[in-house]
Amino acid sequence: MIGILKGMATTMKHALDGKTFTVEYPDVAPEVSPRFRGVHKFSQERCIWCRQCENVCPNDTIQIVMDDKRNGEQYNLHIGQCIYCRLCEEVCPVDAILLTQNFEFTADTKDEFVYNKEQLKNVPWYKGIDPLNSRNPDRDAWIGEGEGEIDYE
Amino acid sequence: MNEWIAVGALGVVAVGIPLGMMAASAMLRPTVPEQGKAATYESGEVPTGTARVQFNIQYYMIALLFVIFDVETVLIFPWTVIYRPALEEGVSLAAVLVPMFVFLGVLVVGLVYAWRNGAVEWVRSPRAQRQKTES
Amino acid sequence: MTGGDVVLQTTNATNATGAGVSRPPSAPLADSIAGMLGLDGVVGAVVGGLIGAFLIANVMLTTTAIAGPWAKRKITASFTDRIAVNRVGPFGLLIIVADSVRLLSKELIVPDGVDRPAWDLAPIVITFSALIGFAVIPFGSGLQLADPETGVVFVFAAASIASVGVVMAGYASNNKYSLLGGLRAIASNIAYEIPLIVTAASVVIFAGTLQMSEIVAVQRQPLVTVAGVTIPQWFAIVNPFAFALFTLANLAEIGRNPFDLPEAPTEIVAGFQTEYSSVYFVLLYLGEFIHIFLGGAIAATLFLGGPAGPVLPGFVWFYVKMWAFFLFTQWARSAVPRLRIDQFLDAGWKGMLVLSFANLALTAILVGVIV
Amino acid sequence: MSLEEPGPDADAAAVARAADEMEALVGEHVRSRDDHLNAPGYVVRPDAVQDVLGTLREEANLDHLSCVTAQEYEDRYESIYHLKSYDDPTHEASVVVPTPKDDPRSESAAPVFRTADWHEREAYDLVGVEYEDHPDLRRILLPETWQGHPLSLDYDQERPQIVPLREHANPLEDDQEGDEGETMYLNIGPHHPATHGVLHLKTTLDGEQVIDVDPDIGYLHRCEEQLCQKSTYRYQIMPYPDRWDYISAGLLNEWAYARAIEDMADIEVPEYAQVIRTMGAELCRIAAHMLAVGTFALDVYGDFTAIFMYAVRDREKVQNILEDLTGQRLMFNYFRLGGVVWDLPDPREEFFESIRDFLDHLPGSLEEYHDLISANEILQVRTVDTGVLPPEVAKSYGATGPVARGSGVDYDLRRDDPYGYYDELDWDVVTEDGMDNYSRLLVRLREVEESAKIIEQCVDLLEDWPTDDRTIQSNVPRTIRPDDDTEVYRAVEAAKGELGIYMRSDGTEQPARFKIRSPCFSNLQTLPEMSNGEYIPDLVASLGSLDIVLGEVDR
Repeated sequence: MIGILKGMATTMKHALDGKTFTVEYPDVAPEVSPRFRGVHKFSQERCIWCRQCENVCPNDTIQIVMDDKRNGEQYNLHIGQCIYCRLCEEVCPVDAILLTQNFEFTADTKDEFVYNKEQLKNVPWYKGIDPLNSRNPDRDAWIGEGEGEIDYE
Repeated sequence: MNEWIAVGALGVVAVGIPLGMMAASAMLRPTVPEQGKAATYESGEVPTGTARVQFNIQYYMIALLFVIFDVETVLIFPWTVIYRPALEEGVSLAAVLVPMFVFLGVLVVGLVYAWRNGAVEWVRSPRAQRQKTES
Repeated sequence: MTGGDVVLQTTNATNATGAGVSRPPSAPLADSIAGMLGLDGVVGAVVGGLIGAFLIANVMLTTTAIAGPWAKRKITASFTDRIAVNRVGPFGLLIIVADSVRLLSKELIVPDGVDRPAWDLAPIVITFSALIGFAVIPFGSGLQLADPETGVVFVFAAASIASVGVVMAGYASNNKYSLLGGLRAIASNIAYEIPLIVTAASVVIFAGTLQMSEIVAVQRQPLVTVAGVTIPQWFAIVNPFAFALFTLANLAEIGRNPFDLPEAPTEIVAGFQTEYSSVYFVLLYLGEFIHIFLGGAIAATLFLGGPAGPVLPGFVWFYVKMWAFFLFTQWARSAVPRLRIDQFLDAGWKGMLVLSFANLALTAILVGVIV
Repeated sequence: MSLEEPGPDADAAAVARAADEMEALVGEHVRSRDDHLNAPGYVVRPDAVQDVLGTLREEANLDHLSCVTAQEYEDRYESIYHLKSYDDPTHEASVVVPTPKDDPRSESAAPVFRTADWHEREAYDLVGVEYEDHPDLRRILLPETWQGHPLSLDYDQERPQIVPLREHANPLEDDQEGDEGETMYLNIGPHHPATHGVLHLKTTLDGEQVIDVDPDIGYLHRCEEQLCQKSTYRYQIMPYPDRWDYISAGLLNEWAYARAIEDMADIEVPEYAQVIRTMGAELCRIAAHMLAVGTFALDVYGDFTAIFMYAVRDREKVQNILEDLTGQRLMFNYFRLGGVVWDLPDPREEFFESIRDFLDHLPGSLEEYHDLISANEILQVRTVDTGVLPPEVAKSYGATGPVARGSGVDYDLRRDDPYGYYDELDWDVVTEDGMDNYSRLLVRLREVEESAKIIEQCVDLLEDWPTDDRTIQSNVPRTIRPDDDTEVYRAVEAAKGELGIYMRSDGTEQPARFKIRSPCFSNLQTLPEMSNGEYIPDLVASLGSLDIVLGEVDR
C-alpha cells in the first residue's frame, strides 16, 4: 500500500509543480546542435566534380551527371532516400556539399524529394547556424554565400 | 407514483439521446463499402477461426457463488432499512442484531466451506498447467 | 440481471416498513417543474418529468463532453509533464467540438459476422444505464429528478445494467479481444458488485433509509464541533474504512485503473470496444464517462454529504465532488498498475467481500451501541 | 588493438594450448583446422555436429552457442557454430560444418543447444542449408511461399515473388481445426499495442491462460546483412548498425562493427577515442534502458502512464547530450574505423557541464522510478515469479544482456571480454537472482546506475586529458582490403545483450559474408519458455521485460 501511495504522490507532485517538457514545435523552433545533420546544401563554385560523394554514399542518394568533357552538368540528391550519415560531407575534399541544420521540408510526392543542384544551393541555413562553425574545416568560400546567389558558371 | 414517471421520463430521454446521435451521425457520415474493411480486427492478421468458441470461463465457480451472495444482499437491505428506526423505537439490540448475524453466519460458514474446497479459486487451465510443466 | 430483482424485492420491503419515513424537505425536480408550469396529475408528472429528464441528461452530457475529449487529456498531461490540447480555442477547449464532429462524421464499419441486434443495442444500453442512474441523484439546489424511497437500490441496479451492455458488445463483435473483454467485464462485475452494495448497506444502516434525499439529510447533522468549526456527519468521516472500500469497489465497477481489465489496452487492445467505430464508439465512450460520473455521484451522495458544503450553492459542491472522483480515477490511472485477472478476482472474493461484510457487521454493532 | 586484445605472447600460447586440448576432445570428428581470427575453428563432418557440440559443451565448458552463421562458397555450403563459454567468453571455438553443394544437409544442433532452433531456421531461410533432426525447419524471416534463398549465390533477385496474403496470414490455420474446440487461437500482433513493433505472436489460449505461443518474426526484415555485404568496410557499413537496434542504442551497435573490423584489419584505436567511445556507448545504454523500463511499465500499468513519459523525458536529456556529441539523436554514425569522427564539442566545459548536470539529476530520477515502479506492491504482485527463466534454460537459449543477468547468469562482455576502456574503469556487473520479470526490470534500473558511474569516470578522464594528445582517429587507409579468407567473429555488450558480428573477407573492400548475431533474436526465443501456461497479461509483461527491438530481431 505504501508503494502505491508513494507512486501516486510522485505523479501528483509532477502534476502540481506544473513543469512540462513539451516542445511547442511549430511555434518555437527547437534548439539543434551545431553538429546536427539535416538537408544538404551544395556549392557549385566549390565543387570539383570528383564524384567522391556519389561513390561513398551508402544509399545511392547522390547522382552526378557529367558531359563527355567531364564537366559537371547535374547534381541530384534524393533527399527522401538520404540516411543523413554525412559521409558525403566527410569525403568532400573542398566542402562543396554540406549538411545544414534544416530539417523542415515537405513534398507531395516522392519525386519532389529529388533535389537538383539549384534547389540544393537554395537550401536555407537553419536559424542562421552555419554548420561549418562546429565542423571547422576551411570555410572561406561559404562566407557571404548563404543565399546561394554567387555562382560563376 | 410520481417519481417513477420521472424516472421513466429519464429512461425515454436516455434512449432518445443515443438514438438521436445515431440519426445525426447517419446523416453526416460517409459510407464507402470496401472489401476487407469489414474483417474483424485481429492485430492486422487475417482472423483465424471464430470468436464463437466454447470459451473456458475460468471463474465459473465464482459465478455460481455470486448468485448465492446476490440473493443474500437482497435480503440484507430490508434489515438495514429498519435497523436504526427499530432501535430508536426501543427494540432491544439483540432482537434486531442477532437474527441477522445468524443469517450472515450461515453464509459465512458457506463461504468458508467453499473457500476451503477451492471454489473461490481461479480455475487454472489444466492444459496450460501441462504445457508449463512440460516445457 | 439480478439488479432488477433487487429493485423489486426491496421496493416491497421498504413499502412495508418505511411507513415512518418522512417526506423529503424539497420537492423533486419533476414536481417543481410541473408546479411551475401549473400542471398537475399525470400530465404534469409526464411533462415535468420529461423536461427535468432532459435537463439532467444534458447536464451530464455536457459534463462528459468536457471530461472526455478535453479534461481527460489535460489531466493526464499534467500528470505526465506535458501540455496536451492547446491549439483549438482557448485552452484547447474547442477540441470538444472538433472531436465530436470528427467522431460523428466517421464511417460506421460493421465487421463481418457481428450479431447485429446485440451489436447495435450495446452502445444504447451502456449509455442508457449510465444516464438513468442520475434519475435519483440529488444534485442539490432542487436538482433531483425523482426521489423514490428505494433510491439507493435503484441507482445500483441501474448502474450494473452497463455490464450487460459490455457483455453484449464483447460477445456480439465476433472478435476475440472483444470476447475476452466482455468476459472480463462479467468477472469484474460479479466480483465487486456484492462488496459495493454491502458497503452501501452499511451507510443505509446509519441513515435508516434508502431514500437519497434522506441519506443526504442525515449527513447534514453535525458530528463534532472542533474550535467552532462544525464537522458534519459525512459518512466518509464517520466510517472512512467503508468509504475506502466503496471507492475501490466503485473503481472496479466502472472499470478504471487499477481494475480496467475489460479494456486493458496493452493486453486485449481495446477489449469490448475494439470493433466499434463512428457514433457507436462515441456512445460507448460517452457511456463509460457518464458511468464514472455516476460512480462519483453515488460516492458523493452516500459518503460525502451530497450537495453539502459552505458558501457555494449545493449544486456546485455536488459537481465539484463528482469531478473530484473523476480526477481520482485519472490519478490512479497515472500511477497504479493493472491487476491480473485472477489476482483481481482473488482480491474481490477473498479481500473485498470479507472486508465489506466485516464492515457491515461492525457498523451494525456501532450503530446499536450509539443509539 | 592494444586495448582490445590481451596481446602478450604468453596468452597466445595458452590459447593455442587450449585449442589443442579442445581438438583432442573431439579429435575423431575433426577433419581439419580452419582457425578464425578470434578462435580456433574445427571442420567437422555434417553428421557429427551434435556429437562435437555436445562434447565441447560438456568437456570444454563451451556452453554458449553464440551464433550460427551459414554461407555459401563456390564449392560448398558452410555452417559455422560460434561457441563461447558463459564463464569466460574469451574461451571460444568455432565449429565449421561444410556441406556439399548438391546436398546441403547437415545435422541440427537444436537438440544440444535450444538456441540453434531459430538460428538454423534463419540459416535455412536465407542461405538454404538444411538441417536434419531439426524440430521445426521452416522459414523464419521470409514468408512461407518465398522461392529461393536470398543469400545463396545463385539467387535471382529479379524473380518476382508472389506472397498471397491468405497463405502467409496463417500457416497454422489447418492445425487449429482439430483442437477440441475449447481453445482459442489468437493472433497477438503485428499491430498490437504491446508487441513493441511488428512482432506476431501466434497464441493458443485456454480461457485467460496461454497454452502455446509461437513468435512469428520477419515483418521488419530489411536485409541488413545483405546491405552490409554490398558496402565498403571503410565508410559505408558504419551508418547501418544504428538501424539495427534503432532505439538510441546506436553507438553500442556501431561498436560491434568497429570492434570486428578493427580486429580484422588490425587497426589501432587511440586511447582518447576509446574513452569517448566508452562514454558515448554508456550514454546510449542509459537511453535504451530508460525506454525499456518505460515501455515495460506501459505494458504492466496499462494506459498511458506517467512512468513512460518520465522515462522519455530523461531519455530526451541523454539524447540532447548525444546530439551535441554526434550530431544526431538516434542514427549517430559517430564511430569510424580507428576512432570517432569528431572530438568533443566546443566549448568542452559546457559539454561536460551538461553531462554532469544529467548525472546529478539521475539519482533523483531513479529514486522516482523506484517509487513509481519497483516499490509498487501491485507491480510486484504482477511481476514477481512471472515469466520465470531459470539460468540453465537461459544459457541453453543463448540469452544475454539484462535477460541473462536477471536470471542470475553473471555474463557481461564489457568485463569478461574487455574492449574499449571498460577494464580501466571501476564499475560492477549487475545480476539479480529472481529469474522473473521483476528482476529483469531491476537489472535495467541498476545498470543505469552503473553506466552513470562509468560516464562519470570517463568525464573525469576526458577533462584532464592533455590537449596535445587528443587523437580521435588513428591513421587508417582510405580503402581497406583485409586478406582473403580472413574470418572473424566479435561481439560487444549492446543494450540488449551480446551483439556479435561475423565477417569473412574475400580480398575485396566489401565483406563476402556479414552476419549479425542480434541479442534480441536469441532473447525473444525464450518467450514461449517464459509464458507457456501463464496468463495473457504475463505474456505481455514477459515480452516487455525481454525488451526486444524488432529492427534488431529481423535485421
